Amino acid sequence: MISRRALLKSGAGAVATTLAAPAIAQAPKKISFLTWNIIDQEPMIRGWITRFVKDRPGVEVEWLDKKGPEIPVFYQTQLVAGTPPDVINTQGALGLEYAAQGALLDLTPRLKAETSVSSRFNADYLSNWAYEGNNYMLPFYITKTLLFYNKPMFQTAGLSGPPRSFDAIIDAAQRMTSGEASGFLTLNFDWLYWPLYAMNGVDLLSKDLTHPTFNTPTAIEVTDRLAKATEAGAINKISWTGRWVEPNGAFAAGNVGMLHAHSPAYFFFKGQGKWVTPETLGVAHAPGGFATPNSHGLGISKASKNADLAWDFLKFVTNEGAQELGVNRKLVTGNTAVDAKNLADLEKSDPLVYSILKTQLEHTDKMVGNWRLGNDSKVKEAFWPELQNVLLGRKDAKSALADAERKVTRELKRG
Amino acid sequence: MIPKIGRRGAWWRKKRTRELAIVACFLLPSLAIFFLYRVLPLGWNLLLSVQYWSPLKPPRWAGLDHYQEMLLYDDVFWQSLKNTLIFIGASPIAIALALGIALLLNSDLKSAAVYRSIVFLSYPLMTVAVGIIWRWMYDERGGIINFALRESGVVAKPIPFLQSFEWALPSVIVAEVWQVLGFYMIIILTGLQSIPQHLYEAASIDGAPHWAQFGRITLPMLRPSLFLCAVVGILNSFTSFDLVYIMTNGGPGHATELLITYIYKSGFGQTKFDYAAALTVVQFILLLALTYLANRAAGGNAGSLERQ
Amino acid sequence: MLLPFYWVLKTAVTNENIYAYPPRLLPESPHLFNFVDVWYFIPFPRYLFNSLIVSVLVVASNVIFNAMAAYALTKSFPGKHAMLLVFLSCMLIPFQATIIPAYLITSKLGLLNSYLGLAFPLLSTIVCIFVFKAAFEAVPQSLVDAARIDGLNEWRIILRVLMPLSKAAIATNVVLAFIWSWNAFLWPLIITREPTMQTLPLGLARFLSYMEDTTGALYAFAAMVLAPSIFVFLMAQKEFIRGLTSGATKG
Amino acid sequence: MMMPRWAKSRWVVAPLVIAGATLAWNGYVALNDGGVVEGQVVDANGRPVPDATVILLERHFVMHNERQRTRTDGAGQFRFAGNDNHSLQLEAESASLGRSERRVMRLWFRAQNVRLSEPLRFTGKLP
Repeated sequence: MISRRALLKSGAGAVATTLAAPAIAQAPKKISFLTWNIIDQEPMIRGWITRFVKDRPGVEVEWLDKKGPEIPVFYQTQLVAGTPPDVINTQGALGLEYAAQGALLDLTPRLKAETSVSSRFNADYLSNWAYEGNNYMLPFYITKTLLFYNKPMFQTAGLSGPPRSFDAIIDAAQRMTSGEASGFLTLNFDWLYWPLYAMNGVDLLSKDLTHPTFNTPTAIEVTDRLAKATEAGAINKISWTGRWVEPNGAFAAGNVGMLHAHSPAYFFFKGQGKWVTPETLGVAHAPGGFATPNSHGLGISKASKNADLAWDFLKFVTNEGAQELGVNRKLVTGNTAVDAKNLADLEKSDPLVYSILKTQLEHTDKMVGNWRLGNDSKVKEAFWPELQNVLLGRKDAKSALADAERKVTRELKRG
Repeated sequence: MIPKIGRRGAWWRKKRTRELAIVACFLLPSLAIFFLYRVLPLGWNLLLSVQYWSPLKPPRWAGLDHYQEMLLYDDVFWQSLKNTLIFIGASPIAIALALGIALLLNSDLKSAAVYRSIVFLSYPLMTVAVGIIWRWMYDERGGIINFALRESGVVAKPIPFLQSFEWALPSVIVAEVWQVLGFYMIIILTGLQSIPQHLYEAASIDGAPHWAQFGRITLPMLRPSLFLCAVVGILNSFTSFDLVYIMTNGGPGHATELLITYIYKSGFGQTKFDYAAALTVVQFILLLALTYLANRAAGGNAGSLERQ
Repeated sequence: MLLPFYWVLKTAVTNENIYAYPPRLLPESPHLFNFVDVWYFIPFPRYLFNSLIVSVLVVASNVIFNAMAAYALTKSFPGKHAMLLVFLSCMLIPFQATIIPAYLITSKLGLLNSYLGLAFPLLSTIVCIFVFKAAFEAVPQSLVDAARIDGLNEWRIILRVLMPLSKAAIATNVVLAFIWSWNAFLWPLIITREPTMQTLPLGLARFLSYMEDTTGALYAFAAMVLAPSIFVFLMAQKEFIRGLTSGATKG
Repeated sequence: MMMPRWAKSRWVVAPLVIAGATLAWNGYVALNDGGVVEGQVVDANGRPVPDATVILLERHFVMHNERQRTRTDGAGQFRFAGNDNHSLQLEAESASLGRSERRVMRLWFRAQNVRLSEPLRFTGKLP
C-alpha cells in the first residue's frame, strides 16, 4: 500500500516536473511572446518566429496567446512568479498601467539611439504609450473610433450625409428612430464613447492629469441629452450596457442608423449583416474628427533576461511582421511606410475597407480618451458606473457627475 | 517506526503510541494539503490585507487603510456584498423547492428513481458550460426563454435578461439554482428516507393530520439535511465564480458582481492584490458568521457533518 | 429540468445562423459537423488529455488520502474534537477566496503550469473524508476487532475489511473528485502558462471568446465537455447517491 | 472465479467499449485520409464543362481562404490532392460561363477522401 502511494506520488511528480520544467526554466537564449487573442493568425506568427530565429542560432521564441480578459491576470501572475513574457502585447491603456507599476522596460533610450526605428511610426500613435514622457511600447496594430452609418436608413430619413456636430447626431438619431429601429449606437468600453464629450469641448482631466475637469454645465447638459435620447430610444440602450458582441450585432441587424466604434467592429458586423456593402455602409469621422484610440502595443518586460533579443524581435515584428499582419487582418499598423503600401493595395482590392482604414490615419492629432494615466482602469472604474447610471435613467446627471468627480479625485490622489 | 515503538514498555502503551503514530501519519497528507491550500493562504491574506503590496514593489505597512477604503468609499464593495446576500437569500427558496421535489419523489418506485437522476443530472455539469448554456437560453434573439415569452404573449419586446440591470442578477440566480437543485434534493431525500417509519405510524394512530405530521416529524427530523443544504447554499453564493464570470462577468455595471468576482477583478484585473486580500478576509468573516447562524437555526448540533 | 440539455443539443446540431427569430424548436437539417469543427479549431484532444490526467491524479489521491484520514478520524485520540473542528472550518474557506496566496505558494513549490500543480489543491477534500468516515463507522466494530485479532495491520484492515464494505463511499469519492477536478476553472485559468497545459474548461472559455458565440460549434463544444461528467455520474449514481447522503446526513 | 465478476462490471466494460470504438474510428480514418477531393463540373443544362477552373477554399476560423485551383479535364472531371482541412468550399469559374455556385463541403475528419455527389453547376452565362 505504502509503496503504491509512493509510486503514485513519484509518478505524478515525474510527470509534473517533466512537463513543468520547460515552462518554468528559461533557456539561455529564449524569449517568450505574449499576444492578445490573435490565435487566428497562428500560421503568420509561427512564420515570423521561424524567420526571426533562422539567422539567430541558439535563439528560441515561445509564443503564448491569451484572450483579452485573461491577459492582465496572466501577466500579473507571471510577474509574481518571476517569469513574465519578454515581449507583451497589450490593448489600450493597460501598457501604461504596467509601465507605472515598473513592469515594463523604458524604450526611450533605445528609440533615441535608433531613430530609424522611432521614425517608422506615426508619432501620434507612438506617443499613446508615453508614460511620464518615456515611451514603453511600440504600435503593433492601431485602431481608433469612427462613425459607421446605414445609408439606406439615412436616405429614408431624408438625411443627406453624416452628422457634422453633436446636435446633428442627436437630431439624425431621433429622425431615424421608430419601432424596432434606433438612431445611434456607440461602443462604451475603455473610453470609446469619449468623443461624444470631446466634441462638446468637455475634457475629463486637466492637462497635467491632476484633477477632474468634467463636472461642468456643458457636460451635465450633454449627459442629460444623451440620457433623454436613450430614454426616447433614439440612442440604443445597448450603447451603455453592451460591450462588443451586442452593439455590433445590433448594428449588423440593420435597424440602427449610426455605430460609433473603432475599425475592427466593421469585420464583426460585416460578418453578421447581409446588408453591409460599399453602397449601403457609410464611413465618416465623428464630428470634429475626434476619436478614441484603442490600439495594440508591444512592450518588453523589465524582468526580461534577454532584453536586447526582445528588442530585436520587437523591431522585426513592427517592420517585416507588420507588413504581413496588415494584409492578413486588413488593418493599419502604425508603421507609416507599411500602412501606405497596404492601403494602396486595398484601395483597389477592397475600397470599403480602404475607406475605413484611411480614417484611422487621419486627424491623428485629435485623439482623445487616451490620458497617459498609470491607473486608467481605476479612474474608469470611478467614472463610468456613475455615468452609466445617468445614461440608463437611474440617476440625474448633476449629482452623478458630482459623485463621479469626488471619486475620480480620490483615485487621482491615491495614484 | 515499528521498531522504535517496540522498545516502549507496557503492551497497552505500545499500542497507544502506535495508534497515535498511525493516526498522525494517516492524517498527514490531507492535513498538509489543507494547510497549504486553506490555512496558510488565509493567514497570508490576513497579512496582505494590512500591507501595500504589488508584485514589483517591497511591501509597506498599511494598517487598516484597505478596510477603511472598502467600508467607507467603495460602492462596488457594498454592491457586491448586497448581491452576494441576495444570492444567499435565494437559497432558501431553492431548498424549499428541492424539499417539494424530494417529497414528491420520496418513494421507491422505479419512475421516482429515474426522476431523481434527471433532477440531479445538472449537478455534475461543468459550470462554465452551464453558464454558456444559460447565456444562450436567455439570449435576446435566439434564446428559448424570450421565444417562449413572446409566443405566449407575455412580453412584446424580448427581454435582454443578462444586459438589463433589473434582470441580470435574478437570471444568474435561476441558473445557479437550476444547477444546485439536484444536490439539495438528494440530500433532503435521504434525510426523508432516514426518518423511521414508526414515527408516522404512531402519529397516524394518534390521528394527526398529514400537515401536522409534516410539521412535527418531517421538518424536525430533516434539520441536519436542511442545515447541510443551507451551508452548501451559502458556500455556493460565495464561490459561484465560474457562472458569473461566464454569464455576465459581473455586469451590466456591477449588477451581478459578487464578492468573489470583485476579489478576482481587483486582485488580478486592477492589480490591487492587497485590497483583494482585505476583501477576502471580510468575505471569510461573513461566511463564518452566516454558517454559525445556519448552525444555530438547525438546532445547534454542530452540523450534520460532525458527530462524535 | 431537461430543457437546457435539449436546447444546447439542438443548437449544437444546427447551422451557422442561430440568431434567426423565431428560433426553430426542432433543428432543421441537423448535422454533426460542429463537433468536427471543435475538434480541429482548438487542440481539443490535447485539452481532453490534460483534463483526464488531472482528474485521474485527483480521483486516485482522493480515494487514498481521504480513506486514510477518515480511518484515522474513526479512532479516538487526544485532540480529535479539535481536529474535526479544524477540518470543518477548513471546509468553510472557499478556495476561490484564497486564490492569490495559493498561487504564490504553488509558485514557491515550483508547480506552476504542471499537472501536479493543477491537481494539488484538490488532492484531498474534506466532504469526501467525512463520507468515508461515515461509511467506516457504519462497519461493525466487531469485524475490525476480529481482523485485528487475526493480526491484520492497519493498512490491511482498511484494504481488506473497510474498503470492500464502503463501495458507496468510494463511488462518492470518485464521482465528486472527478466532477470537481474536471470542472475546475479558476485555478487552471491562473496557474497554466501555455496552451498545451490548458484543460477543457479553459478551452471552452477561450472558444467562447473568439467564436463570439455566433456559431453552433460553441454549443457542440459545451455538449462535448459535459458528456464525460454525465457519463461518470450515470455509471456510479446508485452508490454515489447512497454514499453521499449517508456521509452527509448520518456522518 | 473472481475474474469474470469484475470483468463483467460496467466499470470495465464501458471503458473497453469506448476504447474499442476509438480504435475502430482511428482505423477508418487512417484508411481514408488521402486528402483527395474530386468531382465534376457541368453547365446549366448538365453537360460536362471541360477546362473550367475549380477553386478549393478551406475554412480558417471564420473566413475561407483559397487553397488550390485546378482545371477540369475533357469530361468535366477535376481532382484535388493533398487537402488537409475538414471544412471546404468549392467553386468553378470559366471565361464563358462565369462562376458556379459555391459548394460547401464539410468532412468528418481532416483530409477525408471525398467525391462530389452533385456536380458543380454553372447557373448561367454572365450578362
